[in-house]
Amino acid sequence: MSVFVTQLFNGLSLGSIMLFIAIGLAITFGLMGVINMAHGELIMVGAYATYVVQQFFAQYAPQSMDYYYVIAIPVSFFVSALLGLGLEKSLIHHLYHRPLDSLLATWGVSLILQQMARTIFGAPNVAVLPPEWLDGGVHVAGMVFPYKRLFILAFVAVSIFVLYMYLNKTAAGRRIRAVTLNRDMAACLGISTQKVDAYAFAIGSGFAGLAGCALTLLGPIGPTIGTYYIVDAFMVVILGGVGKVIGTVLGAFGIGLIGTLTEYSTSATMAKVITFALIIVFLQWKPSGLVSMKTRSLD
Amino acid sequence: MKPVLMCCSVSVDFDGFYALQGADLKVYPHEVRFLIGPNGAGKTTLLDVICGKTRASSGKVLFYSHDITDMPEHKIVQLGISRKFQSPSIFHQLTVWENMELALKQDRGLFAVLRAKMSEADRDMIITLLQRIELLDYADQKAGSLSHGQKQWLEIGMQLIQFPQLLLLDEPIAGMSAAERERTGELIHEIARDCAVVIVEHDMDFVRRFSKQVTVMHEGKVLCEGTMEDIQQNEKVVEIYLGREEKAC
Amino acid sequence: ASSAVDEAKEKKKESSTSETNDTVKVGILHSLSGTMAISEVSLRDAELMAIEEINESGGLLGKKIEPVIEDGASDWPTFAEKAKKLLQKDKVVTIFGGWTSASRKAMLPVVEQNNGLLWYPVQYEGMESSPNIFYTGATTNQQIVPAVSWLLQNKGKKFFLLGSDYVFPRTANKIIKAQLKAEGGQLVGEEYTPLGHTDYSTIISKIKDVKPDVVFNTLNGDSNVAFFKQLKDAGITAKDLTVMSVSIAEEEIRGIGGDVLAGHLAVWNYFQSTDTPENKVFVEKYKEKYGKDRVTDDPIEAAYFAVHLWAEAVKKAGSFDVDKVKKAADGIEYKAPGGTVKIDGETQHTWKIVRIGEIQPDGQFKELWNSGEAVKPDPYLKSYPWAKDLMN
Amino acid sequence: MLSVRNVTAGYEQSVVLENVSMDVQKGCVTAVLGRNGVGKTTLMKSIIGLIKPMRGNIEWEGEDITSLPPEQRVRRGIGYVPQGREIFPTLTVEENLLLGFEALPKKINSSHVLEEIYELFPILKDMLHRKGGDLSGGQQQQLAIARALIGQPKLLLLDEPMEGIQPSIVQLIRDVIMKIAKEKMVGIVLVEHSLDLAFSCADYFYIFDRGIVVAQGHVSKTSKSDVQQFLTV
Amino acid sequence: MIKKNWMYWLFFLALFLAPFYLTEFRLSLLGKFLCFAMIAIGISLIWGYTGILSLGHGVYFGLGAYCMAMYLKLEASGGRLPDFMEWSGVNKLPWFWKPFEQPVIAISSAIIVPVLLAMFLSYFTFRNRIKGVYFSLLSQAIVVVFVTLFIGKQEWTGGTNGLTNFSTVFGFSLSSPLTQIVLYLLTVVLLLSMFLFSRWLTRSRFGRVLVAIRDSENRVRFLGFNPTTYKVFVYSLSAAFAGIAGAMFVLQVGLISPAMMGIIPSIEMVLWVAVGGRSSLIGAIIGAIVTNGAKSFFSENYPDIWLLFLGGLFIAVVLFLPNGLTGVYQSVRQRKKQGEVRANEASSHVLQRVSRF
Ligand SMILES: Nc1ncnc2c1ncn2[C@@H]1O[C@H](COP(=O)(O)OP(=O)(O)OP(=O)(O)O)[C@@H](O)[C@H]1O
Ligand SMILES: Nc1ncnc2c1ncn2[C@@H]1O[C@H](COP(=O)(O)OP(=O)(O)OP(=O)(O)O)[C@@H](O)[C@H]1O
Ligand SMILES: NC(N)=O
Ligand SMILES: [Mg+2]
Ligand SMILES: [Mg+2]
Repeated sequence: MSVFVTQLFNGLSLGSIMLFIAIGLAITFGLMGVINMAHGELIMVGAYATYVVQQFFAQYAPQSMDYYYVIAIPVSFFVSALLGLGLEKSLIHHLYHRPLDSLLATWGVSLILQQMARTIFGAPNVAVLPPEWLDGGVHVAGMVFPYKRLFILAFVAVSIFVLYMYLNKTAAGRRIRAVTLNRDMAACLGISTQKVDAYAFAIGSGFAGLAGCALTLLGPIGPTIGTYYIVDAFMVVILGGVGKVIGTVLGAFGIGLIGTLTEYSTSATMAKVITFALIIVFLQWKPSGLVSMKTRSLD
Repeated sequence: MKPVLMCCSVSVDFDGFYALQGADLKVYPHEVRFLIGPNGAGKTTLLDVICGKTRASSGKVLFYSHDITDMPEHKIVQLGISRKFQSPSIFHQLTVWENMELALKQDRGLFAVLRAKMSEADRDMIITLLQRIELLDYADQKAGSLSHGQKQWLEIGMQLIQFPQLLLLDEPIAGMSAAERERTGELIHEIARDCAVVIVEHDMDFVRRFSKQVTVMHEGKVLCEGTMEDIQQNEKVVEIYLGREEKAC
Repeated sequence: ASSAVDEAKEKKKESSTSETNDTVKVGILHSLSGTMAISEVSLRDAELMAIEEINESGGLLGKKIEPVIEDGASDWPTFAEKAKKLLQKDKVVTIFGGWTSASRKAMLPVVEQNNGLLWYPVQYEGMESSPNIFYTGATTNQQIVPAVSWLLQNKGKKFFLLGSDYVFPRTANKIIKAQLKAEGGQLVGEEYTPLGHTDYSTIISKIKDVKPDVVFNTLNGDSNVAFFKQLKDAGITAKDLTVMSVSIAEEEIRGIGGDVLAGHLAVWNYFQSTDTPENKVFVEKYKEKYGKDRVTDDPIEAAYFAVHLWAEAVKKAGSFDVDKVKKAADGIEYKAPGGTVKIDGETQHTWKIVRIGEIQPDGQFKELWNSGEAVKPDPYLKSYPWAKDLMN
Repeated sequence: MLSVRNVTAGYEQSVVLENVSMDVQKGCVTAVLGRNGVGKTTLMKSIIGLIKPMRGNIEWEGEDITSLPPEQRVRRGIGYVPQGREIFPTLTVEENLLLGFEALPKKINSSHVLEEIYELFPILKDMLHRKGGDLSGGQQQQLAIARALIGQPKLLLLDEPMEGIQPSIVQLIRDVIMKIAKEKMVGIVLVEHSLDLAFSCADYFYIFDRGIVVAQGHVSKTSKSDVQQFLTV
Repeated sequence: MIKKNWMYWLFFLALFLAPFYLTEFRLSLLGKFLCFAMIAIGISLIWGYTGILSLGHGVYFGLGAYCMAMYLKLEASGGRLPDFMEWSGVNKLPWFWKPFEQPVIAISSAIIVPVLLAMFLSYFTFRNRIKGVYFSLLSQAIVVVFVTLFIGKQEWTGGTNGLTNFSTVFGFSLSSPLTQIVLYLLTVVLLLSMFLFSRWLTRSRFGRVLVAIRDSENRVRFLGFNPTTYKVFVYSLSAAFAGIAGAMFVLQVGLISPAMMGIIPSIEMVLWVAVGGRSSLIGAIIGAIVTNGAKSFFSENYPDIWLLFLGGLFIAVVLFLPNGLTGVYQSVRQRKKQGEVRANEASSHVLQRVSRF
């Protein structure tokens, strides 16, 4: 029983991480259609931003060291968002009518960002020490639920909620969806497409930054961490169904639960194989993901 | 006479919304059948079901003696049912000529196409048809750069060159100017010498001019059938569809 | 085509060898980009420092050493390509390079076919002894085998083996299992995770289930960060469970955080804290050159002294010629920062002292045990009876 | 209020409009006639700003708007119903309609405006939560017109607005067009193939052939048959 | 026609003559790039012409390579168990390794195995109408499955190390320059045949069906073609090319490991084609050579920061050469043609006469 509960929790926890790394992509790729291969590097930037904030506190405010993380959250969002904004303005902006080219260009961006991280912070990993108030966990009947994982679950839940409301219940969200569906027509209704594109991409990038900040609690921070998460992030979005935030949530937790449950009874390697094989089989059955957005138009 | 096409109480359910609720339709050889009805009556959906784009949730579609209700789209086309869509659907990246070439009546299997060569007869055929749809000058242009009306014509041309046995036309003259409408109407009747045609159209002048039998659809069902004169007298049709002015004409 | 061959040969002769009158080229081939860069960049730094030292003291055989640096890019065919380039195009007299076993395996046929020389500075899984490679990292009997014995004596019998899914951990664990059987240990679990795996919650659950005395950790690279962070979150500290690692050195600790690792163990041949006069100088120099916050560790040291060992061999041979250097290398000794090392001519491995250390919160090791004197390398574990059946 | 001055425009590979001039008056319905492919849609796109003219300029209420992007023109009071509807297929009907408000500076009385629209097109009210792309052709066309009307434009560009609409609603829309032109003093440019229809509601007309204006005049002073000659080959 | 094509022939002639003017090392690099070019042709066929973006061609390349490598490994082991099996605790050659003692079987499997996998996967995937990015990412999932399995099954595949350390092929020493030159020339011949075959395909009616599928698969269906058959065929063909490329790669580079069938190489394959110009076969070849050449060049000369250059190259191509390298050539030609047309138009420009009523 406790094994099952623990694994369920582990699955949810893994799902929440999956969701975190995929939220930003759900916007930039799912909604905007940009195959953003630099998404992982935007996560990396968020993680390094967290590291820098920590170093800053260690240097100038060691007495309030414990609260560096509170500052790091918005900082990592804005640093990545700003970078995303710059990217959109200088590069992506030219590519909306050539979606596949964004693959090539953002791949180039990811190479450059990796190398820049290596040049600025050095090739080896850097350490971010999680704040002390996140140490430990809730003990229930011999099981431990680490605060960090609970925190990430809550963090991602809030993020998703905010994002969902923003996209579906506000005029700004509606504008984003309209522009991504038909740029010309949106302009003909009085929407400033350039502005909308820019802030949508910035928001997506910002969420990647947040993911980076969250990941510092659990994993490594180095120039190549983006490469670990990029495939998973795309899988989550695809499995959920492109363009639907709800789908992304389901996809993330689906992958998380399947991953941990199979890993417990097999091995990490087999779990990975089975999870991905299941994704392939699943898509045969639902060719456009869990939550699809089909319309009757011919294509 | 045996009907070419028979739809027997076809229903289509889109997540609880019934776009068709038991529609029946019989089309006979060499017939030009007009399908009219209010927006949303289910005309396009009915054509979709016939050509396999949408699957009927109940009912049956027979083409001669073939049950085509669940047949894959390309097989239905190979049987001889050809469809023009409501918005022009041609291959934008191919030239006008290449669009016609693909539409040629031919064995459409992989290996046949690998070996395919353009015969003199095929070439002449395409030229004749292009002339007829006034696109010969545009033969080497990408179809994507045609105007709306020209795309409509090209698509009609692509149906003709297939020599279908049943031709489904969804608003073929939308966006055409008066002269072209006239020509289209004549063309359709010429075609009808070899095949049956089902046309959806909202232009009453056109319907009046070229129709014999008209079927009126409403809320997913066939409301009535008859000549245009009969139908114009039907109060219900006037109310839901024609409006007062059209009746007056 | 045969004339083309002649011509190609002709060209090979024509293009001047790398030995000009006053310089001699050596190749440095590590991953400067990609996932392995986190470890390998420091090796390049150490090797460059050694070369500089030699050049400052007048060079070798009257010539300055000119390093040619290439990026293996964490990609094995690239290692093969660059090794070929170094040997054929640059005509380097030797190469220092590699980290992962896969990169070594990729370079091996290249150096053998071109009769080149490769110095490989990282601990590895043994079972190899190429005539064209010198191994300055530990083989299994200089790291894993003594660590297992020590653990059995000091920590307990129940072992949980955790490793990355590739050749080094799998081979290492095979050896460990044989040794456990022979020395009375007990295997309670064995798990492998793909390289770059970052979620260890399930594995930690499994560890909790079987309650081992020791986790023998052969994870490589970034996975360690995730494993240790998450182990701590799950409420397991070094007091509850000892983790013995073979791929975590000072450099890796820096990227995980000493606090997270404090109390856990690692086995190496060298620690930055190793107390020898040579090491004092070495660490000081390294920090001065590359930054105060940099650390030294075992592979860095092995890369560093590899250059010096080669230089000694060249001096002894009086030539840069590969065959002559190889012959001269047998028995060469060097006072390395971690103690005197010596080349074993038969296997071309290095005699090294084995050390077990406990990680301190400041990221340094406290040595708990050492082998006293240098251990003779035995890549095929021929001197261990229990290892006889290992190969089949 | 709108004047197109000597505009030459086209696509990457081809020039479609050559030296076209045209004026649109407040409260007038201006019909644009011509056979297929003569450049009517291209003209509309140039006015709304989707195509940048190669030469010539476009003035709106005395201001040169030639280099403004579409959204700026829309916010200055130009509304557009494109040929082919261009509904946002995965947005609901309601969301499609709400996007009509983007043209306005602030949402004033949005519910009141919407009520008016629903009165005009009752079918839309029934389908508020259906996806725009699932509507039938005629329903989409009505949605597109409604969406443009919500923006309360001072100039309305209609590119074959009656395509695919059932006769009774065609009559209704025609009446609406005439009503808003006369009552709200909106200028309307109507591209239409049916001469009857165009002449039944337009005040002024332009006839195009191969990218140039070949005829123009007041509807009231012209007989249909005179015009007909330009439309047949 | 000849005038238009002389550049192709010159290009291939230059490739044939490369052994005369390149050093042994450069020649081996070029040989490797030409293997990549074979993959690129296949990707151009499916992506450029048919609109199927596969991010998983590393798998087909890898399978072809492994089939060849198994033979080479067995030959190098001279009847003994391959070394990695020994230290992985295998004591008998697994049954599926046995057939690879026969060169004929090994060579034919290098084509058949990738093709069978491609056919199997693509048949279901395309029949179920998985399209666009869904297909792209599904192909990536396949890569993950295969790479993870190949790494995990170390005792059968050599794990991360892959298969390496070969000595001879059909008894000829792999390291001898003569063998290398023969292998190189064989690569050029194969590449040329693939190029000519693909060119013939794309210029025939078959090619037009492919473009039509790219344009709109559903419309193709309503013209009576079954797109699934066409897509499966062209996809499997590209898998065959990749498999052959893998076999030739192993022969020349002497190494195959799972890393080379992974996600990153698979994406890189697409990038080569994009750089060269995706709907041009010769562009694909040039893209593969140029991109890899640039990679080698930059990393040899700037080992520390070569990624900046490579990244910059990709961005520059996208921003300034939307149709890739060959796009430049094409657009220059087109502009020339258009200039002529426009001049004609201008001269026949009629005076405008507006009738006013
Ligand atoms: N995929 C779908 N999902 C939901 N509703 C749909 C779908 N397809 C069609 N409908 C609805 O079914 C009804 C019938 O549509 P259909 O397109 O057949 O009408 P139509 O008779 O062709 O109308 P029009 O004359 O306007 O083209 C419409 O109300 C439409 O909104
Ligand atoms: N995107 C495009 N690229 C290139 N040429 C185009 C493009 N769209 C239209 N054309 C060309 O421009 C010319 C005019 O097209 P336009 O759409 O303006 O005609 P139209 O008068 O609106 O015709 P219709 O009544 O058929 O809608 C046509 O000859 C067409 O071939
Ligand atoms: N040799 C190693 N550590 O891979
Ligand atoms: Mg319809
Ligand atoms: Mg038009």
